[in-house]
Amino acid sequence: MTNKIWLRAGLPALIAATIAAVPALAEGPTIDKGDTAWMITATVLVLVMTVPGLALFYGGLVRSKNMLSTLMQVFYAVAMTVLIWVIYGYSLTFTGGSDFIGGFSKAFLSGIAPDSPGGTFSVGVAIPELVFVMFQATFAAITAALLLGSIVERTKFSAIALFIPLWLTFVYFPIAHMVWYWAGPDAIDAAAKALEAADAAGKAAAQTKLDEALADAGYLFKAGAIDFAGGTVVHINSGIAGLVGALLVGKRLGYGKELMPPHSLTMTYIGAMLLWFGWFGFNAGSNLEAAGSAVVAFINTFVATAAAGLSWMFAEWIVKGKPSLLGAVSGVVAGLVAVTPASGFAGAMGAIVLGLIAGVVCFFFCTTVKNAIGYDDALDVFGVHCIGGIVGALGTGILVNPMLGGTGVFDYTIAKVGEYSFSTQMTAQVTAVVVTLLWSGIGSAILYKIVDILVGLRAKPEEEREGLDINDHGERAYS
Amino acid sequence: MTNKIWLRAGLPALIAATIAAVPALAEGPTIDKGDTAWMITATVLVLVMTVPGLALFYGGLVRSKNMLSTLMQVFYAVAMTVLIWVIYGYSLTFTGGSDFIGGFSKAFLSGIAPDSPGGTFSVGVAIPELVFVMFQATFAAITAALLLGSIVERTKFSAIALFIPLWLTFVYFPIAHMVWYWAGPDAIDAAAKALEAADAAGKAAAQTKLDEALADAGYLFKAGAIDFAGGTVVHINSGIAGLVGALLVGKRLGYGKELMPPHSLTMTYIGAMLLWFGWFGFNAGSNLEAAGSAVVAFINTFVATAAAGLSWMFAEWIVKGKPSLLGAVSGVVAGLVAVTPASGFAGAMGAIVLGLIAGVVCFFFCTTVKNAIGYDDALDVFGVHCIGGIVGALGTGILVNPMLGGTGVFDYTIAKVGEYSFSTQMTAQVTAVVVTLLWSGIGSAILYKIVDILVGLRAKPEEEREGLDINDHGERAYS
Amino acid sequence: MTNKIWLRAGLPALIAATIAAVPALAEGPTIDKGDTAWMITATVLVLVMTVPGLALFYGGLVRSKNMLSTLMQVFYAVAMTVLIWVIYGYSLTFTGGSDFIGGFSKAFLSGIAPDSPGGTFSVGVAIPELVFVMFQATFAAITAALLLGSIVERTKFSAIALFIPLWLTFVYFPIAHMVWYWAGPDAIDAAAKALEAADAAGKAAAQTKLDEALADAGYLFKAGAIDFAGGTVVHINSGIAGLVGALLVGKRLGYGKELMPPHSLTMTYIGAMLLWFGWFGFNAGSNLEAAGSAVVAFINTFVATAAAGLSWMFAEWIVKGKPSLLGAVSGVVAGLVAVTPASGFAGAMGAIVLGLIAGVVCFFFCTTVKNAIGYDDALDVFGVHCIGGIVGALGTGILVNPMLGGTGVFDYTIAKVGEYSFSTQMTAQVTAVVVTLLWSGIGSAILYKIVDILVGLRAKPEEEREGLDINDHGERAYS
Amino acid sequence: MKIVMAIIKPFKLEEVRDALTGIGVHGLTVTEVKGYGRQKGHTEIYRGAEYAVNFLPKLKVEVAVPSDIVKKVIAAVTGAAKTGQIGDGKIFVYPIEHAVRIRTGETDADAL
Amino acid sequence: MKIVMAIIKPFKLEEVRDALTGIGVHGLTVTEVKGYGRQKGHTEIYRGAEYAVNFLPKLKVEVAVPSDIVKKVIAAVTGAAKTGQIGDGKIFVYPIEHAVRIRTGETDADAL
Amino acid sequence: MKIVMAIIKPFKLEEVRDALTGIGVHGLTVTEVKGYGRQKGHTEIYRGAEYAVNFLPKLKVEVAVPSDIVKKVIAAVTGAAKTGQIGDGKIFVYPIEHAVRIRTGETDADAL
Ligand SMILES: Nc1ncnc2c1ncn2[C@@H]1O[C@H](COP(=O)(O)OP(=O)(O)O)[C@@H](O)[C@H]1O
Ligand SMILES: Nc1ncnc2c1ncn2[C@@H]1O[C@H](COP(=O)(O)OP(=O)(O)O)[C@@H](O)[C@H]1O
Ligand SMILES: Nc1ncnc2c1ncn2[C@@H]1O[C@H](COP(=O)(O)OP(=O)(O)O)[C@@H](O)[C@H]1O
Repeated sequence: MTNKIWLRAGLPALIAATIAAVPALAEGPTIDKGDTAWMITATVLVLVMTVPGLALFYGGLVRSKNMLSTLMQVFYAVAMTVLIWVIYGYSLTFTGGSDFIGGFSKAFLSGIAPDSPGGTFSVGVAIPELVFVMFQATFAAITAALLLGSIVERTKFSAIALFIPLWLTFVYFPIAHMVWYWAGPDAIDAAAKALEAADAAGKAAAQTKLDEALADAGYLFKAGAIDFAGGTVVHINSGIAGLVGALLVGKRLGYGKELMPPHSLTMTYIGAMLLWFGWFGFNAGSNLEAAGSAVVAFINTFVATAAAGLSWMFAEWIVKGKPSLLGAVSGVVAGLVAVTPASGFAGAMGAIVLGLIAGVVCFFFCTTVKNAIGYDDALDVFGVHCIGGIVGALGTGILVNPMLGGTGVFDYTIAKVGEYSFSTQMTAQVTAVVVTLLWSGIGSAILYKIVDILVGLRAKPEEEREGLDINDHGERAYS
Repeated sequence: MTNKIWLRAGLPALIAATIAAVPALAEGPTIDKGDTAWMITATVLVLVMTVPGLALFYGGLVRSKNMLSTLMQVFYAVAMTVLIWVIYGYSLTFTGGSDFIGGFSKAFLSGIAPDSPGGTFSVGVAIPELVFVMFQATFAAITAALLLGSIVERTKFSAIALFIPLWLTFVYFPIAHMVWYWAGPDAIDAAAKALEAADAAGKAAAQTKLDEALADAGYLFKAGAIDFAGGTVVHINSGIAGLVGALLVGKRLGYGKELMPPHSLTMTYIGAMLLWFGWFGFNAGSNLEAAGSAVVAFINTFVATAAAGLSWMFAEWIVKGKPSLLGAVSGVVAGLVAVTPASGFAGAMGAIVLGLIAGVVCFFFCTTVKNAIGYDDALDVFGVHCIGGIVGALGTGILVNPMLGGTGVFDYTIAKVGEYSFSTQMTAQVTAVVVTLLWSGIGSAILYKIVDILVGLRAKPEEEREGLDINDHGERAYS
Repeated sequence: MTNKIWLRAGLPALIAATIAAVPALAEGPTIDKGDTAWMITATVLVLVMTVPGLALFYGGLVRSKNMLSTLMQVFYAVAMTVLIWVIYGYSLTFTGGSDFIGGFSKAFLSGIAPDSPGGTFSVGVAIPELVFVMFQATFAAITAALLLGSIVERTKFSAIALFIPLWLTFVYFPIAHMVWYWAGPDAIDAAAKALEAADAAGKAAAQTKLDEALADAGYLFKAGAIDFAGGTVVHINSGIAGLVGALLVGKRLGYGKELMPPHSLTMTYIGAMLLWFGWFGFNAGSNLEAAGSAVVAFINTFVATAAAGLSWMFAEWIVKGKPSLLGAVSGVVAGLVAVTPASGFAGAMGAIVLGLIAGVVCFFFCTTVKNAIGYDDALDVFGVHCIGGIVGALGTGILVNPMLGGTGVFDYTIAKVGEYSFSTQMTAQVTAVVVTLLWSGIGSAILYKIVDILVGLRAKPEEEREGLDINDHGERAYS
Repeated sequence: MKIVMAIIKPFKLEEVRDALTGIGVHGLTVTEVKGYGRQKGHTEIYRGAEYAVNFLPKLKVEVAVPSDIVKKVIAAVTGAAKTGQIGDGKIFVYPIEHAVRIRTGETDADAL
Repeated sequence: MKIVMAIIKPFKLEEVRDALTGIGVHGLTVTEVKGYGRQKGHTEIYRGAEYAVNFLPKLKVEVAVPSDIVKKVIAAVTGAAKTGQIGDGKIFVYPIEHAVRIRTGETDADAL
Repeated sequence: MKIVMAIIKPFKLEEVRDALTGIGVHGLTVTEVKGYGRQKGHTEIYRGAEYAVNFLPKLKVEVAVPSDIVKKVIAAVTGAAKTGQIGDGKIFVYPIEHAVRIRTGETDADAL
């Protein structure tokens, strides 16, 4: 196999290292309190972006009779994910094993002490592994919550309670492992240095060692796909799972006939802005240290989002005659989705272009295309997250190009940014998109069917009419 | 007296120190910008968890005619506390003096410069004392605000305006001093080292010095009670004060007869999620540095909360037939309360167990027990905070045990984790619980009576009927 | 010209340096990850204080038929500002050129790499310039959003869409450049050191160099005006622009006759508390590092705000008979505004006094004075931001006095705090206030007129009656 | 048949409902209304703006009943809704010519 | 002229409106009401507190029509609003003596 | 006695109230309603979904008055509520047989 390795971390680790002035000590990586402070902050930002952020963004769009059920489903997804994650999810995702799934060696977080260092994308720089565990937990949580948007207002809570754990186990953990698991910078750097140092005799052995280190990674990671903060793992994944759900659960009663206006765009606005707020933790936090590409991801998360919000708004203004708030905030989310995989790789101007495109494409998709096809993806999880995620995944392959202001991709085996090749990179990106669409699409379909057989997916018609809040939860949102 | 000292800081300071790679310089403790960054962030997180967090959690549960009065009371408690705190509260709480209350040497923050170092729980590690001052201010503020939940919808604003400052002065400051005041790690470490170094001649004198250093602490601190982030000081304290208030102010008109559904569970949900969000500052911030047990507290605040939210939800599902959103978010708060004292001491799996128990116990208490007794603790301050706090305080004594994945308790006099003794630790914990219940229960009762005599506690019946918003504040929440 | 230079940074840089234990390396300023972590956090705090913070504070105060239009206008101001800022705003504001406006050398952020260091207020301490770019972007954004409060409920969206970019370009960028642009500490420190070191022969040349360094700054900066976080640039600027707008757009239909109660004070409360929350990033972040006066600004932002909230509340209680929630939160904003310029300079007790005064003055202005004059500044942008900003700007000149617990003003040419002179300082402060009032007042008036000619400022009467949500955006906030 | 329409204070609804079921009336329709009359409202203050609010929240209760029990119904409502303070409300009675139960098509007396 | 006042299930509004326009009735007024009757409500639980909610959301539709088409209107509303389940609602008809169109001052038949 | 029921545009309430007090009518009850008629509504767009909203917010004002002043009341309401544009609303008058003031038990004329 190649001894090149393409890495999610956009910025050359050495630059990061010098910026941060963190010496790589002989006795292993050190932990800088600035990184720990940032990563704790980033993690709680991702939590708040989901609850209440995403919950409100979704909840505001449903009718008031289903408000609580929507909020509840999102909360449940988060809480259940957090528990499953620390029990076995983290282990399945972030330990070696096969190219497709990890093992149980870290189940119950065994062996992870408060001071265990976890690798970053810079050689010699570590953060407490427990922080990385929870940072990643919030990613699994929001992904599980996102897909619910397409099946709200008609799916039974008991069905969702069962579906979430199944979906995480058979769809999310494998995909996250495929895209994000690798041996880490220190292992590869050490092996590469050893190879250099090795004399004629040791060369072969050293080469094997390096190859082993490089082989110890997920399938798509090795394929060279780059996804800084989760375009494939989070957005394409949840987006396609949502579409499949919408098709299997079926349309809401009266869909297309009755008025189903959002019950509170105020809540949707609050939710969208909290999504933006938290997304800085999501993207800039994905660099795992307060340096280098964290700053790149940070600025890109600003500009691409602003650009997409405005492009959707202006597109709507031109096409429909009025610029709507729902359009603007939908654009915000589309932009955040699209910039997610590119955030640590693209330059600011590239990110603006990406945002402008994402806003218009998703607008076109959620209006024209969706109505043409006629499925009931209640909150446009597919149109915004899957489509936006694909725009981002492919855009990343282009914008990472240093010629376009991108950071290029760092090659740890030679300790510098590797050559950019359009064809190579795009092939890898397309592979990642397709594998994710297939795995998640098929996997989700099977799981929905299983749940349907076990507890039934759909609420009774009269319950759906009266609303899920009263029937599933025995409460009303407003009195 | 014993020269052992049990300490709130769970994690061995040396580990913390090495993680943080902060050298203890000869010329006194140093300040790491990572710690300063984290503590400023943690402090604003605790502020936002109170306003708007707690205010919305409470406000959503009242009837719309009392929404503003509820929001206003919480804001008032925060603003008044902040002023009193910097004027004399901090000094009374965090300066030496007696075992029960400090002195006025730091009134008006005199002597505290922008660069004055404040001790942490690690020898040689400091943060700007002014940051510690405000971090602790937010604790006093939320405690004062919490107790109001039991007396909303019927208590006059003028009564609350008077009660808050009295209660802080005679109940909160003493209890916080008893539990949290101590000489700090550097003083004890220095004295201990001096003792070691001392020759036969100096031994006695050195021992006295060490004993003095150890003696310079609050009553419950010396009793060996551990409370990482405020199970006794914040939750048991406000919980019992709330119950006493509910009994003295009396039931709301029509309580038990009329429907009193929450006017907006959406607001309650937002509030609960902001409480979770801010609580990371509350618990992980209580370590005072971005290292060691901050990471432990951080992960425990995730898992215990998720566990408690789900355990209340499932308990309700089984017992009442439906899982409610209010149940789930009540469980969230119960879990946060219970894990608060344990957050820096327990292992993640221990925290999950603690959360599961807290959720079920508080559910049982707020439904069965409360109805059996029949008092009108409007928002269940007692059932969630006092009961949850007791579960947490006792649970901490058990889960700190290294055998159960706990961190053990650090002994500064021997610079390592001390022996764990169940009986010793539990005795200390029970003492803390009992002393807090008595001091706060009796103290609060007296203060309510005084306020009742001076301005009267209860609103006129017709004003209560029409709502406190219009009558106390001349406004309506919604038009 | 004088070779003294008065600086925005309150705290002696050396203290900051020692606190932070950051060595000023020979090879240029270093970046501490703690600073980067803090500044990223501070920036997202300022974003969240605007959206949804300010948007909700404003939105809650309008009638529900104009809720979305208000939220939308604030979002638009933020998104548009972010794009303009990275394209040419940052360059015009923070590059040299004239005393009144910068140049285009950094347009499109050209030349700013992920690792480019940006100066702080401490010699030898830097942060990634890209972080500074976005931190400042959020300041421009909130300023543009603030002024909208005076013209909501009647101004066409198309007019606002056009006005915002014009206003930023011709009013905000110049004023920000005048007040905040300077060569930076390292340049001046180096030049000053060179002058010292210079021998007789080199003296003259060295002196010229130093003078050049000092001359490379904005007009008001050189005038010696101090404005820590934007009293003039943000608040007086938007406040006067708002008043001019209110006068030119005219009163809302039925103003003074019909009831126009806030449609949701709950939203206004949430917004106000998020403003407080985010303002810590605004003020403490303005120190650009997690040290020294960041801590000062941090505590002042707590105490002045609490004091102002209570002083407005009590003033209203005394004068009008009832303490209102709207009064309390209006006081909160007034206090935040007033402490903004003073936050890094005043002592905590000075900040309390400033807050108490600001609360009462703004209360008096928004009630008595406003009604006497009779203009329709819908959300009191002038009464709170302009008046509060003036109170703060002048108060800063007084409270910076070390005799009053202030930090004094650091003089980089002599590397220590300079002499305080009341008359000098107040002259500078008054100059800044007057220049800002004139430039923004006149500039805004011209721009409103231009917009009125091009697209028309005012909505049609029947559209205004029915509400801007339906007519400008084709949506309703609530269903 | 008649419809007895009563304007009452909101918190009196449960008592009125009980009084009616007490006399065998098991159906009614309630509407949230705002009333203006002798009862004076209150003043609301929002910063500089003071409003005298004269419209007070009331409930309108409509009950369709056979003509012969109208007196009993009026008595029941009056008894339950009365507090003796200004603002207790009014009762108006008007005739209806037809009544139909949608579900069954039953008419008049059977429909009530 | 008569006013036909119908209490219906909320989600039936569109169908009722269509049925009425179908028979040439182009004006109506709708009010959100709460109804109490045979249809049993549901129980709501908020922590320890359990409430039996007996008032269910309904819509009141009022249509002023010439006396001669009252039967047709009743038939149209009944047909559209019927689900056959308890709670479908009621129709009440009462006479009006005058009708005026505010805009034009037209009266009676012309005003409808 | 009669009840004069007027459907008006929301922002006209204050003027109508003043007009009524002007002719000595000091009590009325207001209900928020939605009206359907000739006045065309507007279109709302939420992402892909477009809705034609035909029900417009109106206020229903009910005034119980002695029969002899009905004409004056109609004139007052018409005068105050008129804008001349479509959607100004309607006035309907129907008879009431009894009126009772709950507080005092006064009946009929005295109760108004
Ligand atoms: N002439 C009227 N027509 C319709 N409703 C009326 C009339 N007079 C009073 N009401 C209703 O009755 C309510 C109570 O009347 P009010 O005069 O305030 O007290 P009271 O009934 O005790 O005299 C009012 O709020 C209004 O809703
Ligand atoms: N006597 C009545 N007077 C006024 N409204 C009534 C009366 N009886 C029923 N209603 C209205 O009709 C609705 C449906 O009546 P209900 O008895 O529940 O079902 P059904 O009409 O199928 O028998 C009730 O919710 C109530 O609003
Ligand atoms: N036949 C009717 N029955 C009941 N209400 C009606 C009727 N016709 C109109 N309305 C009410 O009057 C309002 C105004 O009527 P519309 O036809 O829109 O304007 P205009 O009264 O100027 O002709 C409608 O919104 C509706 O509430």
